[in-house]
Amino acid sequence: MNKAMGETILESQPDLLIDIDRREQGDLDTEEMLVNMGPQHPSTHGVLRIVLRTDGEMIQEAIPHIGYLHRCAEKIGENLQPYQFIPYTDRMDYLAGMNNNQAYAVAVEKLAGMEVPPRGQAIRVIMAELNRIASHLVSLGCYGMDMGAFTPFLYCFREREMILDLFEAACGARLTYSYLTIGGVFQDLPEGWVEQCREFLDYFEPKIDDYNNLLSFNHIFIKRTGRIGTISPEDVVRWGLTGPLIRASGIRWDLRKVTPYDGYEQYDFEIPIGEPAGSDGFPAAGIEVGDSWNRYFVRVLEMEQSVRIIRQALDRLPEGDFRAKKVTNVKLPDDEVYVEIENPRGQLGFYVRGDGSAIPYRVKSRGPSFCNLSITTHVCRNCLLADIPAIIGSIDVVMGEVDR
Amino acid sequence: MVLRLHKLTIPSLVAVAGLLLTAAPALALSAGGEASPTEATKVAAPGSLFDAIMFYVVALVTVVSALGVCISKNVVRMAVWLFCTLGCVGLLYFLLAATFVGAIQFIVYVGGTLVLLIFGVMLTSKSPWARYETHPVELSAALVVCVGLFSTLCLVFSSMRWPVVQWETEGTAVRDIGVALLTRYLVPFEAAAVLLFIVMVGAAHLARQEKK
Amino acid sequence: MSQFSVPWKPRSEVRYGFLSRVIIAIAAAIYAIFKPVVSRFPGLVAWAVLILSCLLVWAHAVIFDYVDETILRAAADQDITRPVIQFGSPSTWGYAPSTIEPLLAGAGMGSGFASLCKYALWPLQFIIVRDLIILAALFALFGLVPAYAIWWERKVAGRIQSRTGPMRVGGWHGWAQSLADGLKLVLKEDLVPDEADKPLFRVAPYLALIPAALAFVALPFGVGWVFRELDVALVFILAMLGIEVVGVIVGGWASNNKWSVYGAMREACQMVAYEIPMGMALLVPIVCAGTLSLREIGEMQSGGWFSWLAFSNPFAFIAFVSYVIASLASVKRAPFDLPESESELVAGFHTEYSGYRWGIFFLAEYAAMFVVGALASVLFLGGWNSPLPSSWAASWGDGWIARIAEGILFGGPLWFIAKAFGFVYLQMWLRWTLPRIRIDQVLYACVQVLLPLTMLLLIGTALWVWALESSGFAVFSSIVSVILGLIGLVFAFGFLGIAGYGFYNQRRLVGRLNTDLLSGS
Amino acid sequence: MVPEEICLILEKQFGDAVQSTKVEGGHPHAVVAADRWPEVALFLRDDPRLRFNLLNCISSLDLLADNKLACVYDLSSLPLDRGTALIIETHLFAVRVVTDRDEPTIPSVARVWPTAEWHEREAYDLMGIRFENHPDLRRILCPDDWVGHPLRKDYEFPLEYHGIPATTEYELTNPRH
Repeated sequence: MNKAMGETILESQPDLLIDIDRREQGDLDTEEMLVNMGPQHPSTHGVLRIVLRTDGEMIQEAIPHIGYLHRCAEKIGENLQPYQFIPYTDRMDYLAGMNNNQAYAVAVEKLAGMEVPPRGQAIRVIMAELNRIASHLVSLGCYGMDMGAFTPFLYCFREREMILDLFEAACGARLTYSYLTIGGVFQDLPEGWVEQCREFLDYFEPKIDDYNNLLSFNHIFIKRTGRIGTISPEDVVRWGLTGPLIRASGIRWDLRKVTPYDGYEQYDFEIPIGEPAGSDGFPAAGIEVGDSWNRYFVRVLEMEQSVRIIRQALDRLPEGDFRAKKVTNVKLPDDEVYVEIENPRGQLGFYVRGDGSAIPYRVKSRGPSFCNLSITTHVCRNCLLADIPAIIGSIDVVMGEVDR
Repeated sequence: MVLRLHKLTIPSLVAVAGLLLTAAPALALSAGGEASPTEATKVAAPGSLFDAIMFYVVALVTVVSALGVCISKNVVRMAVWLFCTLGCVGLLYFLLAATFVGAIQFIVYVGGTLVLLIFGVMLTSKSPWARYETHPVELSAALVVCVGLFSTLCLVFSSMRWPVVQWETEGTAVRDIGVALLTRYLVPFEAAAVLLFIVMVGAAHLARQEKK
Repeated sequence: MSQFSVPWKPRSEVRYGFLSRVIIAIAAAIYAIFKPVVSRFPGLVAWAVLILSCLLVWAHAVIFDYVDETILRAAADQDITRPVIQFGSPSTWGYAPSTIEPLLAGAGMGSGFASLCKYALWPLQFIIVRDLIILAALFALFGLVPAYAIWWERKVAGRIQSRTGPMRVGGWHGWAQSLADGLKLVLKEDLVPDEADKPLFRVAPYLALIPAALAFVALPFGVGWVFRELDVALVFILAMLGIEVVGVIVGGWASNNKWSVYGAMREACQMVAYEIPMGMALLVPIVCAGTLSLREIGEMQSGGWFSWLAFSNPFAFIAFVSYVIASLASVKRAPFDLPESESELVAGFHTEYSGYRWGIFFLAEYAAMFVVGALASVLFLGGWNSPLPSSWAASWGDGWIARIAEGILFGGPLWFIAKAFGFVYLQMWLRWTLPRIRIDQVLYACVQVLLPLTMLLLIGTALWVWALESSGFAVFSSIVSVILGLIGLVFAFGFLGIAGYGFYNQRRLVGRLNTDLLSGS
Repeated sequence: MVPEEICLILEKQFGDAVQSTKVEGGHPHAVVAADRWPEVALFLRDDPRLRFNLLNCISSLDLLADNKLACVYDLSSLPLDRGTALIIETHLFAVRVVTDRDEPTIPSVARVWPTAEWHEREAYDLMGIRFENHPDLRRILCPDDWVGHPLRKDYEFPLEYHGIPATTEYELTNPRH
């Protein structure tokens, strides 16, 4: 009939052979099966290929292969002025466009020593937090879908549609906004936007309880994600995981509090962290600090905090101009700077080095998903095939940011 | 659909089919001992013509699929041919109005044994692609044994007298079986139960061993 | 061998053959005729179709009785010998039309009309012809039930997810959606992977479809409404559900795709594992009823709501719940749909299937859902009996209006289909709310939870039935069944209440429906 | 910990290994000799006063002017002993390791900070800096049979990859490097 499938896969992709042999010297035991959770797979959130060495349902090793979405944005960064490079930062983490723009803008402003007017900073905070809610809604919906519950996905996207309407009203785009530029915001908010935003916040707040009742505290969901892929705080720091993954492991660390930027120090909000079973607002049993369920639930709690921030920002929205006077061909000094901001997925850092002209000499972006993904080999050892989507979904990877 | 068969399969198939076709009517006709052609039709009269046709069709399919099991190369195809054979045996029971036995045949053999056989095949992941090449010597040996067995069967059948039993279709067969099982045949029933229990405990023990 | 060499062989461009064009033409014609009618008065058409089909089935039963009466029995009385079948012209088989005509005239039919009917009624005297007619009706039903269930599932899923589901095809609420899907699947290119085991790949869907179709043979839609009244109907249906596994396993195995192998393996252990608790849970009502034939079980439960087997004793009530759970698993639905779980296994065992073959797997799944639902309704919830005791019907006298009312109000095929689709609705409801369970949790639930539970229930019911001999206990058991019946009522009305509450303040609960967002709303 | 103190501690500890330090400007950092770098890295991570346990980012740099390649390691300290209290203060620092262009090798710190494994593979893939005793040094973003390292200033664009033509209007884009 046909050759054993293991051989056909190995022959067709020689690079696969190299990976396995180099990673551990033992020859490939033919008993196990090599499965390609390939670039096209419903639960890998984008073009991520994971080679699984499986024995039946048990996974011996999961090796992620990235690079399918690599566009070398950093090379382009060396040819464009900062205000021209902003649209490229949108395409990196395409679910949190505003936060990406903010990261690059803050880095260049610190390098060039530009001042952002208070109204610009307030609008930036509002937009960044709205985009955090939208990005978390996508991750919650897709995570529910990975676990087999289709309905939460549609509820989350119904709310996300309203946020996208707000963005469209403000900057005309629904996914790649390029709204936050160097020195502030691209254009001022249309009138009536603030009331519409408040109306959305009032509508959205009770909806979070719906998600909790429908999915978070669902017994089957807890059974599928509780105590799966637990990461200890030491591992979190050693592997450079940031954002919800750090907080889920019980460390109350958030860049908006540690190194505030864009006026975050003016607003008061808490930083939710993963807690063991039985603490208030958490299920009584079945979960532990740092597992997939806590990573999911930290995002739900963060959405509530973002709503608080936006309300405070809307109440105290200052008047005045929204952008610095001079944006185009701003001279960048012969110096370098590395700034990180709190992106929904973790700490998004930009290393910008100027050489006196208006075009940066080197732009390097540190995507949080890039580091978060690097722990899959360590975490996915000896787990079940059905746990792979649970772990990858809870790490919430966006491939645009990993491959840049 | 290219069926890659061994070069000797087709001639052997033709031989067996020929034997079968000649033997079957002879068997049916000789069933009534000195039955003359006209009475043969009476023999077939109790059931309608349709039942007779159905019987021959199902019997033929059973034999063909049984041959398929021996001849096919790939294990999973063997399993499907076996499914067909056991299914037809179940159909035969239904034709004989033994509905309970037919249903049990479907549950136990097709639903149980066959699925476990396929399951066993799947777990040993290398074997489904192994090809069972029957060596010509083995094939000829098998043919000799087969013909010898078949001829003895023919002899035995032809000398037997086949009493024609009047079909009684009504009657709650199930109730009688239930009662019989727990009265006249209680001892074998309990023995079988204990045996099956031991088998289950053994299986659980083996499974646990592997997991260690 | 570089990354970009594409191994597929160029295929010739697909041109639709004559047969496909004919199918399209017929479908378009039917659509053109029905669309205006249905989209204008949908409710009327739906109920008309339902009642009409029941009347049709009832009418054919009447004609068969009439033929038995006037021709066969009359001929037996006047001892017209039944001519022997010669292989001459067909008209010499059975009672020739000429002999039928005087019998018809004798039974009070006008002579002119009798001369016409003799040709029409002549074939009905043969059992084979009657069986074929009923089989045709049965397979029409077998085709209709999944088609309706598919459309209904998309509407139910839409409602649960606060969207409207299909609205466009065929006008009113997209009633022709599943017909359109069927047509699409028939005409779509169904490719067979090169490395696949081609004959097995093609056979597998039919191995899954046939058992689901055969199970319809033994389902008792009404007192006389069953194709073959097997005295082992329940065991037969269980056998058919057991066979469906083979089709899925062979399909998964033959498509030479690792994901479908995973799907097939999961399928094998899940369905084989869940057959045992399902069988055990079904044994409980059988112990109460004492027979395997579904007709007798149905007749036992004709005493109204409290006589239903689910409420006969507490063990049966729990067995009812555990049966529903086990049936979910054995039909690969809702939280147990591991074999075709989209998130891990791409599409489980039917990853490589496309077009018509995929449609057949889909058909088999929905038919099996209906069969499992029907079994639950017959064994636990009184099958074709209505909640009102049928003894009340006797008080209505026996005019033909009373018989029709008794047929519809107090028990008949409509009740059976309603209850079966009630269970199908429950399966859909669970599918769109609950996430999926992992394979080891599925087997844990089966072997360590459901199996011991159903065994205990079996022992409990046996003791309960054994204790029923003493009259004191019989009185106590009737009280218990009344209490359980009330609990059942609470559940039923609780569900209706919540549904009503949700419907009335839909605006507040669900928020802006997407119909508001449509332009011009 | 103010960057000046960190530089003082490093100079006191390693003397000549720390070639130069730069505190003013946007990015206080120290330049460390390539061969002593793993040692310094271990010290930075384990010293109770510094405790830089989070390696934020490794940015590879192409200093074409003085024919050098460099890697800038951004470190930050994340105190793990705070329990669930909110962490407010931390200290950041950067280290630059320079190597010459024609034969660029830097000892790998993947053993010190496991997150460095993927960053170093990216630096190797895009800039061509080889990292000694790296557990699994191969390309991470570009295909495995890609020629050249894209982020180098003197990188000429390939005109074809496996039969797929690159952009022909290359002159119009006049990349400035």
